[in-house]
Amino acid sequence: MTAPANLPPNPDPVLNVEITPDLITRHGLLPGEYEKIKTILGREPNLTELGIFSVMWSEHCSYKNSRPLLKTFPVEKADTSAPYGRVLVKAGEENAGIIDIGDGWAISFKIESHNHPSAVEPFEGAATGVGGIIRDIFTMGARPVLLTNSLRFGRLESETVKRLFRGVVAGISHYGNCIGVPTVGGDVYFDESYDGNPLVNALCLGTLRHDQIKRGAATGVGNPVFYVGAPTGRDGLGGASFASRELSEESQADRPAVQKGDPFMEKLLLEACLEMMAVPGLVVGIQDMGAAGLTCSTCETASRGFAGIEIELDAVPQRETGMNSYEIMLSESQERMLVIVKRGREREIEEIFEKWDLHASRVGEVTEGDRMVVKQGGVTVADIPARSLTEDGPLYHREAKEPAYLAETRAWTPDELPDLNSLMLQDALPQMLAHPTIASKRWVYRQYDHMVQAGTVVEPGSDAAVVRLRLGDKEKFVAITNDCNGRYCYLDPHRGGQIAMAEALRNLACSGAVPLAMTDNLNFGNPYKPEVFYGLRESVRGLAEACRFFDVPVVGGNVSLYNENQNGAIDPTPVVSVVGLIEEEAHITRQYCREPGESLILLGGYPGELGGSIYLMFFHGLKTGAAPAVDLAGEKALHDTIRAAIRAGHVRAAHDLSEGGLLTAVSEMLFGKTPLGAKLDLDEIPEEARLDALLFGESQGRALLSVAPGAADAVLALAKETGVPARLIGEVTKDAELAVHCPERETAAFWRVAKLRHQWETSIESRMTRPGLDDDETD
Amino acid sequence: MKIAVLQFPGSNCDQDAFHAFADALGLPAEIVWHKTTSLGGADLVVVPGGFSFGDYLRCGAIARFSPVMEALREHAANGGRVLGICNGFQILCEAGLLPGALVRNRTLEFRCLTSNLVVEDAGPDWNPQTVGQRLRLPIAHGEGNYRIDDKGLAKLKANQQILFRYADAEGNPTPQGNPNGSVDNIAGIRNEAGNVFGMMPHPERAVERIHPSLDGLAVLRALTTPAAAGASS
Amino acid sequence: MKVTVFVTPKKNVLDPQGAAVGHAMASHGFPSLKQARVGKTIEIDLEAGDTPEFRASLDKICQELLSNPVIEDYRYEISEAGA
Amino acid sequence: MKVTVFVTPKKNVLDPQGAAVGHAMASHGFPSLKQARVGKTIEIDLEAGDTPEFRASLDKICQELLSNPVIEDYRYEISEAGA
Ligand SMILES: Nc1ncnc2c1ncn2[C@@H]1O[C@H](COP(=O)(O)OP(=O)(O)O)[C@@H](O)[C@H]1O
Ligand SMILES: [Mg+2]
Repeated sequence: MTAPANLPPNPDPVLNVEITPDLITRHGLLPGEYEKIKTILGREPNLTELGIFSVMWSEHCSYKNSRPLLKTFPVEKADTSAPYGRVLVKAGEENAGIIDIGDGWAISFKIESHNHPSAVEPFEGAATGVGGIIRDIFTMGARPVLLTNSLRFGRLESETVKRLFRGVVAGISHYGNCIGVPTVGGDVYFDESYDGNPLVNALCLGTLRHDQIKRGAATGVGNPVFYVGAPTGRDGLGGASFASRELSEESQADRPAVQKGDPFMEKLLLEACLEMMAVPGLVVGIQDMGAAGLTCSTCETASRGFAGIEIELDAVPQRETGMNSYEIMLSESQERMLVIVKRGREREIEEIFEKWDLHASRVGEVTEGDRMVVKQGGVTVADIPARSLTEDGPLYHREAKEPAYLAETRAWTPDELPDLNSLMLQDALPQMLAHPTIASKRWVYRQYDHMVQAGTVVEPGSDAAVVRLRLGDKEKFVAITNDCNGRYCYLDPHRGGQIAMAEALRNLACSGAVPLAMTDNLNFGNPYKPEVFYGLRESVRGLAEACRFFDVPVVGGNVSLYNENQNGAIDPTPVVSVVGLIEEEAHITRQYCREPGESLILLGGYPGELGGSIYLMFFHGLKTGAAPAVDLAGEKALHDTIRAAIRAGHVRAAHDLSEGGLLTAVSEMLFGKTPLGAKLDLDEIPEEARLDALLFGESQGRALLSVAPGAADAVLALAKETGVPARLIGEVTKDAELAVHCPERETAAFWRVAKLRHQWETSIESRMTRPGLDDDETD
Repeated sequence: MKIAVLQFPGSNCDQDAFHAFADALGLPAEIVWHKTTSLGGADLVVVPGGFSFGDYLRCGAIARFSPVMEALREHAANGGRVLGICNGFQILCEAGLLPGALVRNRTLEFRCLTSNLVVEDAGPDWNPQTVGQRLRLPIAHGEGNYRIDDKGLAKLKANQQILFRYADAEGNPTPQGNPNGSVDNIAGIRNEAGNVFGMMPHPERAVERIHPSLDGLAVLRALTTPAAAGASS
Repeated sequence: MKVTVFVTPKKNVLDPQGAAVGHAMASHGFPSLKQARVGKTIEIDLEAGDTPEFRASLDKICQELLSNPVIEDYRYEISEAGA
Repeated sequence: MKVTVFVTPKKNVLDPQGAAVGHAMASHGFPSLKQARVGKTIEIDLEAGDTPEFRASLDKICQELLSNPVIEDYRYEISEAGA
């Protein structure tokens, strides 16, 4: 190759090696991609440049295998007449999307995965995941006000799984608690498919005024570029570990593949950045350094600003000595930001950072043209058109193939299985409640400070968390929920995607909220496997359809692929998180029954499906059947009915039916502060229905309302109007017993609620408590 | 009564405390940065919760050397009131303004929940509720396990320095009701002179209708009621 | 010069971390374990001579910052070489 | 027998605690401080002989329980007398 304008030799001789096919492969680049790099540069890249291209064109940054699918998501709200909910910053435009919530205020939120780092080092992996997503939010100018997380682990019987679970929860708790952002919710599932492949998805939401929105764009030639936050070390070079091994005399042992977080540093950075951004006109652009750190932040800001950028690595604060350009550009050290400041106002930012005992280092400036130029000791070590890194990355339409097992699982029927009788039922409920996926997650969330900032209205444990936002002299209430049942997606990724959205919206409706927008985290296996890609494609199709149908725009998200090991890929897990607004404080609704005499109304009827249920898995060891059917219009009617009943003042408690079905849901409604019981009379059940499916099946589109004494008729009438099947199935009692009576099946059972609650509440903590630390609890 | 809420790097309950005093109690309050050396004539100085200096080394160990601590000592020495909440309690213990120390929770895990407390007889200025009555206040800490030697404990009792103790659902200070392993279920204390208060529970998280209880109001009111004559000498 | 400060929980002070480690070790097959206690080390590199004044200031900082005398003891080792 | 295990952050791993302590010491009048790093000690009293098998099991527990090999190094000292 002729190499016009070749760059001078790198100051570090180890970087001046010939780029061999082997090196290219080990950077995860295909031969065709390498050719494209050469065309872009008009010469061979040097090793630093190769590293830069490899991270920017990785799946993580370029979404090369998933972008065509992501483009199918609606990114705007179709209904423009709504008083709030307009998308102010769209998915993909910036580090996080922004949604109008009225009165000049907005929220920014996004979810991000840290699956692979958490598998290697659960504590630090999860902690830095939280740190990373918080930065994505405050870089937009928003003050972070809540965190949630979606976690998936293997079977809790395994010691390895326990170690991962304990480490991940401790890591999240460590980071969130210290930085002072409440962790108000999340979800945790345990399933074999996550053995060895834990998922850790963290979400942050922040608030800001419309006029405080900041962009990650480098504009204004001559404006200085500042580096703020923690110094750069050789953290996270594990992704390019070959380089660590070959390019340094220092031993591999000194090169941690995991990043370590410092929530204290991030708290200072957060406060300093918000203080700086509040000064009018001072900050031109700002971007956090996440994965691909300095590389990503420099080329992305330049690309968004249609400008060039030049930085000098000698000015970059460094924690270690002798770092070369490759290492500095690819380091994933945490708690760092890049800020473009208005020229002539350097002193102002320096003073703010000094107040917080931090340094703001001027590392470069915005330049004319389109090039990202990196120098070290004055020597140019990389010179690349910035937009080629962000816009010209490869794009692949992967092959999809329906997995063979689907034909079999879809065709399955429960006919061979014995149905429940009274005796079996008696044992089944407490066991269901003790299943780790259903059991109380108290062991998890009591380790999270979920009350700091003093705005948590509905604490973890209910269908959705509700947080009061303090907005100047105004208050607003947001509800948030994370959902995704990987088992449904395994059995039918398209339905699974739809269900994830439907369930999230059902949770919001039960809390009294109107949905605003969603963020998703697509966790899948290797996309080069057609069966895996099929799952990804179909899940996204289901999600996108549901988003359109419900008119809930996608404001951002994250894709995590290659979640697999020698035993195969994880179940497709497109985690969704939807945020809703509750217009009046009086409409905030919890899932706990409040007093004897309330009527229990089942909305959505008894479809009686058993496929994909926990019951089937738990009692029969079967992960099979058709995933529950989805009727989007029926769902919408259900949500509207729930909200209407809440607004009319009839509803004391509302709870959606999901994992574990009807009896699980009723039990959970009795686990509030006041000891209560319930009497269920399940007459009029369909003749052909199986009892197991009726009581524990996971048909969608259903919810339970506990309505004020005397309000049952009004609610039934309301449901009749909206066309949602509704039945009065029981009553809340003073006696703390749950009694179920199915006269037509000659089946009856009853349980002490305290016993059920004990099973449910202590299941996870009894597995996780370490000997010698006798557990003592209040509350 | 003027309130100063100190702010250290890593404080994260400073705004909550500010709002509790300013909005819920309607008192004049301001946030005071730790590098300041004056308390601006405050009557009550609040050392808020959080993770001052990241809680590195030991909780509160580094904060006690901040410039503002000199002024705080002087304020306390002159009989001015001081309230340390959570990390603030840890800072006051580290600074020697309160006896004892706070170590890792017995379970080694962070605990966030609404705890039951019983109000102890701690002298004439301490009247958030009738002695023996129960309060429900949030706690959120990893190192709230109060430790003091036997002599010190005897002294706390003799001088009525214990403010509240953790209790079970029935209101008894049992081991089951103890979330962190504190000696004698101690959740809050005051100094011998009666003007410096420290507590692990967060009264500022229990002052609004949306909070788990409103019991924080009684606690904060008790602390902002002018001291009875002689109590703070 | 290198100074290593060792901070350990006082004998009669509860050491929840030590207790947990002890239990975990026992259940890991250290049957004859009598006790485990968890302490801290602070390793400091500095340029200073090992003079009596230096030791006095070191003691001071150990008492005021590096340990909490209410619950902890300290001792230190001074060596010439760096790490 | 008494075993003391010393666990320290790996050389190039971020040690925010050490940095914070160094900062506090410096502002407290340790002007020539170059670096501070914070580690852990685990002191164990047990009844066992210092055999090769014992050392093997000690190494194992150090790697699996007492330290996190991803980010920490360990070493130990064995002495006959109790604390
Ligand atoms: N699954 C998804 N759905 C919608 N948008 C997505 C998804 N995954 C990523 N995005 C968007 O693509 C952009 C780039 O994402 P990402 O690389 O994760 O951001 P960051 O650089 O902050 O880590 C973001 O705006 C993100 O919201
Ligand atoms: Mg980002």
